[in-house]
Amino acid sequence: MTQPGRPRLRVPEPPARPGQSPRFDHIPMSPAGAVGCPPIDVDPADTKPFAYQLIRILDDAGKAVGPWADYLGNVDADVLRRGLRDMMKTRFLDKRMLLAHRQGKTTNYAASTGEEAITCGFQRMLSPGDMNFPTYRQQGLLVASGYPLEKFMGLQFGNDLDPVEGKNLPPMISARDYGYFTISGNLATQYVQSVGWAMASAISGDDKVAAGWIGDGAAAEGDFHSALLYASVYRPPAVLNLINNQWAISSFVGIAGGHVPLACRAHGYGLASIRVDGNDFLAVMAAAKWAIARARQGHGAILIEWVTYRAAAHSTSDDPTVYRPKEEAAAWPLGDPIERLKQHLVAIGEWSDERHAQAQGEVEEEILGLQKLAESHGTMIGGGSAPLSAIFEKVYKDMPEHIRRQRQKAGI
Amino acid sequence: MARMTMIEAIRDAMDVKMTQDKRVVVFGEDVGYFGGVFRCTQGLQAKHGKERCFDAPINEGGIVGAAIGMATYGLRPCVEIQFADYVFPAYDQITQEAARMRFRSNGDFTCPLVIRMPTGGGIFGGQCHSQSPEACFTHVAGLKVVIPSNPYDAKGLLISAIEDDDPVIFLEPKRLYNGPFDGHHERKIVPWSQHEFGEVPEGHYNVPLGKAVVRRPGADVTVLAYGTMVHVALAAAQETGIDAEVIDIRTLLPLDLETIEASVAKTGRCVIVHEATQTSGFGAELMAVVQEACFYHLEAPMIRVAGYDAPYPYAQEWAYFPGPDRVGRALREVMEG
Amino acid sequence: MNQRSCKALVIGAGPGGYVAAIRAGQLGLDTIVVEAERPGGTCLNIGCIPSKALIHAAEEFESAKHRAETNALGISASAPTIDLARTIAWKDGIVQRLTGGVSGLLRKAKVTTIHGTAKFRDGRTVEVTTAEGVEIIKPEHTIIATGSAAVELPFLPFGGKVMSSTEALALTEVPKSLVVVGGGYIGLELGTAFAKFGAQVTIVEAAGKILPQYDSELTRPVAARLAHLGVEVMTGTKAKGLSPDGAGLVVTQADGTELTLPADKILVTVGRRPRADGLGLEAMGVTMERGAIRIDERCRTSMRGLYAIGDVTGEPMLAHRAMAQGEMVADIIAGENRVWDKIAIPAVCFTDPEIVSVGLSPDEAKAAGHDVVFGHFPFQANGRAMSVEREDGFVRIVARKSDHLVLGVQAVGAGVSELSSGFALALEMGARLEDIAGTIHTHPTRGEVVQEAALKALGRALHI
Amino acid sequence: MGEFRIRMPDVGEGIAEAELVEWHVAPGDMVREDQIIAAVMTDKATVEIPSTRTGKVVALGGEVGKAIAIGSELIRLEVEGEGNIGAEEPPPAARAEAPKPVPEAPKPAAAPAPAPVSHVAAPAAPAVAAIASPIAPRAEGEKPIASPAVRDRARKAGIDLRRVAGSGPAGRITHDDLDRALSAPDGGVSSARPGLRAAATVKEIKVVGLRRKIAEKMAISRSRIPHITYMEEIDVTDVERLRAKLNAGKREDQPKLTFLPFLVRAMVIAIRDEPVVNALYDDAAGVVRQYGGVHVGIAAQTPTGLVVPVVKHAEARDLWGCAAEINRLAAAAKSGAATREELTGSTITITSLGPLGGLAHTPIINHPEVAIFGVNKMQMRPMWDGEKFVPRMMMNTSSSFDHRIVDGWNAATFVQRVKALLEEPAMIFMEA
Repeated sequence: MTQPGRPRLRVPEPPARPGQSPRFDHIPMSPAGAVGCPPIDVDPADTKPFAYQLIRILDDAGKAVGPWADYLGNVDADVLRRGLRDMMKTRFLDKRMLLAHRQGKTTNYAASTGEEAITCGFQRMLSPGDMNFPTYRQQGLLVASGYPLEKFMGLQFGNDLDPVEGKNLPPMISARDYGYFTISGNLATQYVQSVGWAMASAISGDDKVAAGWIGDGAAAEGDFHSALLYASVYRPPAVLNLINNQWAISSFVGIAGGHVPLACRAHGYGLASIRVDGNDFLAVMAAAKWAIARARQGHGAILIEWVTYRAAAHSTSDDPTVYRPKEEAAAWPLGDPIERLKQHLVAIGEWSDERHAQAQGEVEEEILGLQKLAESHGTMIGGGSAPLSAIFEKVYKDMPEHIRRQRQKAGI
Repeated sequence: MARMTMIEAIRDAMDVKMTQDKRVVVFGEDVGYFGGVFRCTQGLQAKHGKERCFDAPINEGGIVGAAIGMATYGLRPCVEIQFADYVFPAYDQITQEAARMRFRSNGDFTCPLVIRMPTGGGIFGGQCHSQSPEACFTHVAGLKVVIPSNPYDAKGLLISAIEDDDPVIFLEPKRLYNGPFDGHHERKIVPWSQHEFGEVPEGHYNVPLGKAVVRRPGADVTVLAYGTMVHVALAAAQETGIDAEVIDIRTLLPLDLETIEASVAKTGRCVIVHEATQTSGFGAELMAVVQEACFYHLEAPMIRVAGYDAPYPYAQEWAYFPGPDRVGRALREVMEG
Repeated sequence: MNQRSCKALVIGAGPGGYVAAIRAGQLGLDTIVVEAERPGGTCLNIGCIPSKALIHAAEEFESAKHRAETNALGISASAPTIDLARTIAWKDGIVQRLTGGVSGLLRKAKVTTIHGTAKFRDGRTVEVTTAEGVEIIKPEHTIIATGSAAVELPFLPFGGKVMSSTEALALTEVPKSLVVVGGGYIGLELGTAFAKFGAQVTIVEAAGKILPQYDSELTRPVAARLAHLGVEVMTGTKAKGLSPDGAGLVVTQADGTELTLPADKILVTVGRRPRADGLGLEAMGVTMERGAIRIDERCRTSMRGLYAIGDVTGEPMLAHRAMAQGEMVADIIAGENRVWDKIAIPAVCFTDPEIVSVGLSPDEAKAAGHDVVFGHFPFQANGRAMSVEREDGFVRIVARKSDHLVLGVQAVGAGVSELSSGFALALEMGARLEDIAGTIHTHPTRGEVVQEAALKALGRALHI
Repeated sequence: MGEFRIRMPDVGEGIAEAELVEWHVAPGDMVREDQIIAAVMTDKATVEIPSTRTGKVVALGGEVGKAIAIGSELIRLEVEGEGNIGAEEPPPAARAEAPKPVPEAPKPAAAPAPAPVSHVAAPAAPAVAAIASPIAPRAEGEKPIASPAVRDRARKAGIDLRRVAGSGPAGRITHDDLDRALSAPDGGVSSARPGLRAAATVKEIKVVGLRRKIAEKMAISRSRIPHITYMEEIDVTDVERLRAKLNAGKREDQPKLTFLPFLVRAMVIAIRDEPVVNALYDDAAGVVRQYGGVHVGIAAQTPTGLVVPVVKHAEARDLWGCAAEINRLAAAAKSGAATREELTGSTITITSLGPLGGLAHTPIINHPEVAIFGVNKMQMRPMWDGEKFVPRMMMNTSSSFDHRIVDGWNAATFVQRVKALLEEPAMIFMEA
């Protein structure tokens, strides 16, 4: 009992520090199939309970159970196999890019190990013309959209394959035709922009959906508030995704006000929100299908809290063992997204260990082939080969006189 | 030819573009039903519908952030920040996002956006309704910064800004909204209807961005000014009898280098006038540009007449506001050199 | 895509380009030269050298015809014939030897030659397209020496019977009738040659006189000789286009009336334009001036590290100017402190008789505000001229009245082109009339006339 | 076979070095591409480094615990095909593609070209360097006449030919003209009569202690230059009579003498006693530069306004030389043909309103000079010669001095010396 009557500053601490054993009991969980599936035009106030539960379909045996499974319906096995392959490709791409960083071939990268189901599952539910507003950790959306990865690596290696000609920090690529908005390193700015984009869709009489993406850390930014405010006031077709992977570099979610489930934040704005197991591929597809349909049919915006765990380091210049237990990732109660989907596919007789090993080999061969091609155009070890004149081009639509003079003096 | 105040000219510009181009949308605080605290958007919602002219929550970061999303979608938003003094919560979105959208995506996404804001002093607005923040934007590559000094230019420049494919910061000197002002606050206000530049053609016309204009040709000294200071400079030239060539810069970024350099090369002397505070003001950039191009033509050191380096005061308005006497003294001083 | 860097990249191996490359190589700079056609450029392949060879052949043929008639020398010979194809072959032999020589000199100076066309990707990256593919060169300095090309009249495009000087220098038989559009030096040089080969030649010039850059005192002997050769000169006449049946050339005369001139061949020589297109210069924002690349007194363009020399920088389009610029720019790149400060550039026109002009003519000198004296001495009074049956023409010297500084020397006459370098040396050395008058000139030569002209300007001529 | 060097990559965004924590391979081991070869620690993280080539370990870059600088050799492998040791591959961070600087500056050996005479009256020469050459250069636009060889040599030596007098015909500059210019720092003075040598010395006096105190005190009292004006009358009867006689007997090629040449010569001699007045005061740098050369500015009224043509090195010109130069400059100034060099570079100024001279006036010093000699009108006045009033031709003079530098005593001595010389014109020739 603290001394009554004396205010003390409360500084939240994570459940476990290095050397302690991992604990996750502070995270509200639900058994698979336990959470109901409301109609897509449900009144936002009625979605309040979902913020304290967790939508899950795959049970511990890998079987699909519960009302959300029924809502999803049976999914063609090829779609699931495609999802599994996309997740494996994303994970191996991350591994290769981290290795390339250690070799000096690239200078910056952020892996999304453990979170692949959210992006690879969500992308399956989007339609052509929809637009993702990603952060630097949603490369799974790009892999799942079929984007030519040698161009992605071109930006990493700073060579002439790079579609943005060396102008942005890797991995912040831009791919409008693949529904992948140009990434900004300034946190949360894209979140309110996604709502504006959705408003434009509504104003133009289209039914295109905007999918905003943000991490639990950046959800503390002012732009997060602006996004939810505009989403609730103007009810545009926007799905606001909040990936709660427990860590923002070295700050656990409690520092961002995560002692209350993040999905609750929608309640203050009268926005609908649901909370979903991010490592359950089927739950991801179901929740995405539900939210995108709600938005596309004009029932207003939705906030989805995807609960998962950042298994990798924040980026190439971070070592998590300094601030959290080494084995915390392995102890994550909701398991690994690839393993759980593999287990489910095997359970329904659509997959096997041999086919999995075969697929892993094919994925690695494909990524290594693309990396060799990309590296043949040069890497950052030589200082990169992006054209120097790109510095002066596309600052404005037409190059003004003062920039032309600066270029003449530079001689490039 | 119709006669308009600057407010009516600005409203007319938005009305013409909203009628011509369905992609043009207008939103901001109190701009919808009410028509704007300075009445700049009066009647637009009634004419063009709630989906293209609507009020926004008091959240400038959201106004500009949402507008950027719309611009990348393909619309051409023209949003209002109620006072230039309130633009800073949106400074992150303007400088880190709008200004860089085309460059960082290498042309994949562009941001054809206009952000209008009433600017400048002379109305006893104190420190929160009188600031001139142009230098905060002219330092950002990728933005265009425009400031009209009369209704004719206001309409032509705003139409060009809405049609421009790059983000444009459109500063409107609120002191000039209803009539020209040359700093003589003791005199009766002359409405735009009795001024040559109050004549504003109906319908669509452009005043090009990136072009300055010589308001008053002269041989002895070049005065670089913009916004309200153009009228103050004209008054100072007239009262001192000095044959000053007064240039209204209109577009601060990108700057019309040819017109400025040609004038100073001719006169050999230069006075720069702006309301904003002097240190690191846009006048410093103008001085650098003139020095680089016209050093061997200069007969005397250049002089800046600008706001004192202090937050904009309230009661001491007329001691602070750069008036014709201060500009006149500068003209005499530069002639002596 | 292989890529290499170098200290100096030269684009174009014409007189300016190959001289710059050789000099850079001699200075130990890692140099690459890119040439789309053959080394030697316009001058060696389709310009100065081949045209002079043809002019010489025509001279010999005309002289032989003269020998077949009764002549003052009492020589008799049968009427000559000419097999133009063999003349052209002989000419091509000379061209081959010279272009081979240039390649040898480049190799000797350890310059890498690439056969291909160059285009700027940016100020420091040049894409060279060769037969084997595309190569990237990253030069520290680049010299653009792409020369000039014949101007084509839109209503008279090259092709078929309409030809430029290039095709004219490859004709294998003498056309019966030849119409030359353009009374400039190229048109008159070739027109005179073909007249001597026996073609019926007509010169069509829009302006009021032929050879506009020389004053009429200098061009009068040429006009006389043309008349003597049966060449018809139509000034104030504009070419309109081929006649409907394509047989002749329709022209509008000074008084507005139209006329169709029969023409087996039509030679269009209305001028040459700088060849600056296709390099990607506009995209880089390099400052141009009336189609030519603008340069300063060190041949630097508006972009740092980028130089331009020769015809591509505009008038005067002369091979020896390009060579002097090339040599200077190579020194500058090697770090020398050099600047273009030549007093005069000699210009020669190989008509019959030849014309030479160095420095200012009397009118130009007066226009430039000088008080001048000048001396004019005709070849009629020169023993040597008489002894070689060519007494037409004169030498004229222009000097400043105050201190007799020589401002310009012009001459017209057979073989005067060989005097041009002497005139240039005089101006460059800052000679005065007294210097020339005080120098013993060999007798009997045409050159004596120069001394006499100087004496005349001093008011103390001897032989007149 | 070739040797391949793997450099320590920058794994920490701009760190300088990383500490070797663990080797995963040893010399002689075979290493496959991408196989982990070592672990290193930065201030933020421990990082495993994979190999970029397959090969046999030849040498390790350092022992465990040693700090390895970014870009230096981490490991050396023996590989098939060619390695990268020969090509001396620079560390990844160092080699930027930025273009190398173009060799702008001329070869250091060449002496810096003389600084163009700055707009302000004072020659912009730094403290001790050669003062602008005395010879009035040719008209601005005219090119100096010299052979290509001479022009090239001059440019390499940093000599502006417009400053070198040409002894050849039509003023052509010969090789030995150039040699003379190269040897004498300020260029030979060809028009000086033998015996009268140009003084090129510059004596530098630091304004410190008392002098600095006075300068600061004076500056407060008056903006920039505290003027002290000293008036005196001079009996010019004798000098006028001499002038008339000389004009009557002069040769055709000698210039017409006005009063000014006499005054200039008198001032040159007086300056020898009071050098302080023939100086320029750079108050910002706190330095007074006293000049050996006497460059006299003659303030002359022209249609376009007041101009000050400058007679350079008056001390090296005799009476006729001064007269010729004054007439030439006056004509050039009136016709507007005077060049910028001819209108700048004065170290002391004469201002004369001639017949309009008035009784007296307070002339303003031609900043940054420290003295100005004002001449008022000549007038026949009755003067007491001790016994009776006799008519004498009298002329008042009003001269101002910069009191920060020139004390009243020096000013008075200077004017009295000029007065004495003008009143005994023979003395001007005796003491020349």
